[in-house]
Amino acid sequence: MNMVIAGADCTIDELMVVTLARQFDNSTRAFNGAVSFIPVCAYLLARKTHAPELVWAASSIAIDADPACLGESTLSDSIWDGAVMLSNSPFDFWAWAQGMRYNTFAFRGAQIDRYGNVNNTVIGSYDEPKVRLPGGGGMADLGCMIPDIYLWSTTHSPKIFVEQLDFRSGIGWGDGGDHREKLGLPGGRKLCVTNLCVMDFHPESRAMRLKSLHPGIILETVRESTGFEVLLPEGEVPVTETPTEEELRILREEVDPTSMRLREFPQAEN
Amino acid sequence: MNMVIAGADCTIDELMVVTLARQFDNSTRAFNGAVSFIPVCAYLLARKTHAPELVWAASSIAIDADPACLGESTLSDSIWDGAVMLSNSPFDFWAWAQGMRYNTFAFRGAQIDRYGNVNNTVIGSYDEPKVRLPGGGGMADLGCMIPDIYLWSTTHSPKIFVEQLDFRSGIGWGDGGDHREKLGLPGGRKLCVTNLCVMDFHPESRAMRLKSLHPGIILETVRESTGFEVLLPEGEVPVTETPTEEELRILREEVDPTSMRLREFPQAEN
Amino acid sequence: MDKVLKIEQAAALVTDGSILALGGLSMNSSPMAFVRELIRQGKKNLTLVAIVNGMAVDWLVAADCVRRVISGLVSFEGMGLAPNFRHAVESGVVTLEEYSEYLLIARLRAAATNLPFIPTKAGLGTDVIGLHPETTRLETDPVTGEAYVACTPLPVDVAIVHAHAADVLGNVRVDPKLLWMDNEIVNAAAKTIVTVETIVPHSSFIAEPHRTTWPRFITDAVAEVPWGAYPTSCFPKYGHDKAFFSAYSKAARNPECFRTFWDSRLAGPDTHAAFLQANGGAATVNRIRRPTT
Amino acid sequence: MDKVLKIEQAAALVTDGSILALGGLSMNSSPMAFVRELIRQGKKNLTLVAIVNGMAVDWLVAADCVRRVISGLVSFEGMGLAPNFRHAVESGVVTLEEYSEYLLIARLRAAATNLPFIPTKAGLGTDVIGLHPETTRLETDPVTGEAYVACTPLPVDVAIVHAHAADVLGNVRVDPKLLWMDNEIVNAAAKTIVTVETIVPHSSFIAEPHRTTWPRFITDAVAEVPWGAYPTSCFPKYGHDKAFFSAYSKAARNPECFRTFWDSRLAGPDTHAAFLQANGGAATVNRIRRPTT
Repeated sequence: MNMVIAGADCTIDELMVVTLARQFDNSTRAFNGAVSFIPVCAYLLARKTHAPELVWAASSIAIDADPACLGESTLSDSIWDGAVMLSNSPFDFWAWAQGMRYNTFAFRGAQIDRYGNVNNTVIGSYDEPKVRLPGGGGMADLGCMIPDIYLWSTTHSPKIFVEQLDFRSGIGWGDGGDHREKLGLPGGRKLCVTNLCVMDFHPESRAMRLKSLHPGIILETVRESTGFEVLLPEGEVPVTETPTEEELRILREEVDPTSMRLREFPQAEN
Repeated sequence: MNMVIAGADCTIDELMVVTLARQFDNSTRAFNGAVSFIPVCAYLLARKTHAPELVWAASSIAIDADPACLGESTLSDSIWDGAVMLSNSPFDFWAWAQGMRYNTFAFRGAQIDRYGNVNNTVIGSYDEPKVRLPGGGGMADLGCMIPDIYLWSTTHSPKIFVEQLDFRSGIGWGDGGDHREKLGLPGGRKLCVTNLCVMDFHPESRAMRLKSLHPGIILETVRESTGFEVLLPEGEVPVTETPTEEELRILREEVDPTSMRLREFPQAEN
Repeated sequence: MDKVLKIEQAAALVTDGSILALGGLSMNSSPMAFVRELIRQGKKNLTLVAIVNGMAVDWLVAADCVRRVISGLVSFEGMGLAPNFRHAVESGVVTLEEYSEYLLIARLRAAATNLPFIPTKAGLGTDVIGLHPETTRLETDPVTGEAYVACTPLPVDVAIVHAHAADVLGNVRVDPKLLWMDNEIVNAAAKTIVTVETIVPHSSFIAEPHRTTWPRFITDAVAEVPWGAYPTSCFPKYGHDKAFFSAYSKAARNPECFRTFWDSRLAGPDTHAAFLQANGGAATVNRIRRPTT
Repeated sequence: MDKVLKIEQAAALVTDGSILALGGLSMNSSPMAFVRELIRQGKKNLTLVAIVNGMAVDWLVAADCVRRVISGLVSFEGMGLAPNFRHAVESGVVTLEEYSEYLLIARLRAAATNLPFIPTKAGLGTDVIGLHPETTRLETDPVTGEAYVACTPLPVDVAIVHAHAADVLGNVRVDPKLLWMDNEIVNAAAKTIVTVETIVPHSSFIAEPHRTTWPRFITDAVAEVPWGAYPTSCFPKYGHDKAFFSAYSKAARNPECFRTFWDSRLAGPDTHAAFLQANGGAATVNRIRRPTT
């Protein structure tokens, strides 16, 4: 289990879930891919608190699923209980993704750059990789189709937040500025939530910008943990708002009582 | 009811159905559209005689349907009984048509030209039509996708078999010769069965060519009933082979006991 | 959010001049009760998208609700031409923007998937693609040299479809499954209104989630109208009413007869139930009801 | 025509050097029994098309059956990388032709529909489309100026999918419905071989024709293999076997351990039943079986 954050009465996984959940509202129509416990918890939490009409398609398949607890894979039927529709992957899902009937998705990445572009393909050169990663899967697709995309990382480090991706598997704000617009792509990255802080994107340059520091985290730590220069907001950097008791209760008791979300944190490996 | 053909012990509708049915074999994978009693009877008859593995999708939907008798529409559920699959129109059907999983279809047309092109759109000019016909529907599509297409007409006349279509709703052999090939289209028209004769297409010019005359029909009648010059086969023109007793029995008793196929003949209107 | 409306309220969502796509195919599953309500509300200048249709288009044209029809085929199949549609196009009162069936599907898919075009070989070598060279553009693949038709997006303001069951949230089931091309218009449409044979409890969707056709976020409004596709069919519950089609076609041969038919049996009755009653009521329902197997 | 074969006979239809597309997605519904039989028959130089996969690709690569993998993602999800696949690609023993998920779907659809390409916006602005500029070609729509990716056909020799039920004619039902992308590979393939949990009477298809997934003319051969997707899942009958994935990953860390694991628990057993037995038999089956609701 993650350490309790001083002054917040919650652990970092809980803070991340709650922070993400507060981004969503009744117009959110989300789905999830593999190993996505943090966003899955956030969708469920939002639905059980302030956004009862939020749409979540478990594994991109099981719409309005309401599992009693999460299973060990977010891409399997272990989270489909209570669904109102089992939708077809190629026809329903891809038509709705392209038509922006789904509008919200969340990505992790082995590498993330300042514009929120992501790499999950190779570390090192493509032809002679140091590590052959799983591959981008739908990253290249969904980054071009879904308008509201969130990033998260449970291990904010210079190895992940890099100056230059080894491979761009999925587009965020591309080369920054109006690059997405020029390509005719909708929306763009909204927010990046890590174990240290919350970052948004500068409205013009589209470069990552610190939005708030998690309780107890200092700016220097974020700087040292990030391979590129993080923009700062005007004025003092706020502290990330902490969860309410009610949010924590629902997350712990109703959304993820078996704490599957901890699987995304290194110390939780078993 | 149609008049019995002298020396054939059958009526013209029966001769047409049987002639068409004999074109099909176990590799035939067919479907049908609206007002297609003659080909529907032919598919069923072929399946019940020499081609038990023939595939027929009733209304393009109900695969391997085995109705006890035909209904009044060939584009409705009245002919779907006994189907092994109800397939989806846009996803299943159009994917299979484009992929040539279906290989056989049959067209009528308000006008047909020497290359087997068809018109079901307008009589007269397009912008100020004499008669606004229903429209081509899938004619323009299927003519480009399905390799083996048959034509039929229950009223062989110069109004239907015309020198020049008022509108080309569906392509047969196009402008003749290698026109289809140049367009990258598979197959082409195979045969045209009318109430007077059977015609195929010259292997090079792709113009319509008399193949056989129905019993009692003379060449002059076909010539007078056709708005373009019909090519003749080498040697004497054969007489269309007449149905066997078994074929007639199965057609009359099992395929279409209520004689819905007569709806395609003018005298059967009610 | 409860999305259930009375059919009068649902029809009121359609504004004059809209691009309206009608579900169903030929004599099957058209949203006829909704169409009748549009007529009663006197809608004007509609553009109809109807891939393969007949009676619904003919009604709306007869009621002078329509400026333009985008379609691949309008007829009563073996029962003849759609009389009002035919005359309105012949006389130029209504503009027909004509495609083939698949060219229309491709245009709808381009709209549904935010693409500049969808390619197809449909229509090559025919006069159909020449009718609208800007929306069905003849192109050549630069690598293979193959000809294709680039079909541009056909956006739809409102799709109207008839289905079997919905819950109050707008989850919809076509029973036993979707056969026709309603998905194509729904995916291309900004709004979707669904009429259903019956509203069922939400729990029945959770019990059989694999049978749901459209989830609530596709649906903008739901109206319950039993026998709502009449006089077209609603497989497997009922077939189309051949007697209605015949009587309608016969009446259309004479303007006076048609006016009487229209008032007494079509546009006059003030509810769908009254409309059914005016067309034979229980006897008609029993005639068209399919045997349950 | 009776299309039922023993799995050994069905696997024998796959010739060395074929382009083979594998059904399922990630840890769901892969035709694992069939894959195991391919390994036992020592197939060589296969090209695998696997949109999103893990264990099936890793087995075939480990057995040296594979020359090329065409895929969007190969992993064991949260359980880590697919070890043999990773090493084979890193060392260059296997060529990876990599696309994104939708670029692959678009290439398969181009093959399935005989089109020179299918357009998409997927991949724009990424390094993925630059990997294969001939098969995912960057283009500009001449009218709107919009960028798109033209995905060329990806033909498949044989598609292998696992389903729930078939009759002897080759009609197939995925129960309760097809969720994954198997239709994409089946439509693109010259031949389709289906393994099923059970062969059922033809009459059961006639009784529920709306539940049929593929008709007989899509299917070239059917083999009955209960638990044939093990160790991947076959919803709703059973889940994937996490214990197998863990043990496999652990064994793969050491060549000797892996050889032992391979011989005793994977390629050694001479039937699928023996393979199940070697991996816990009834206890395993009871663990992965989903509760019926």
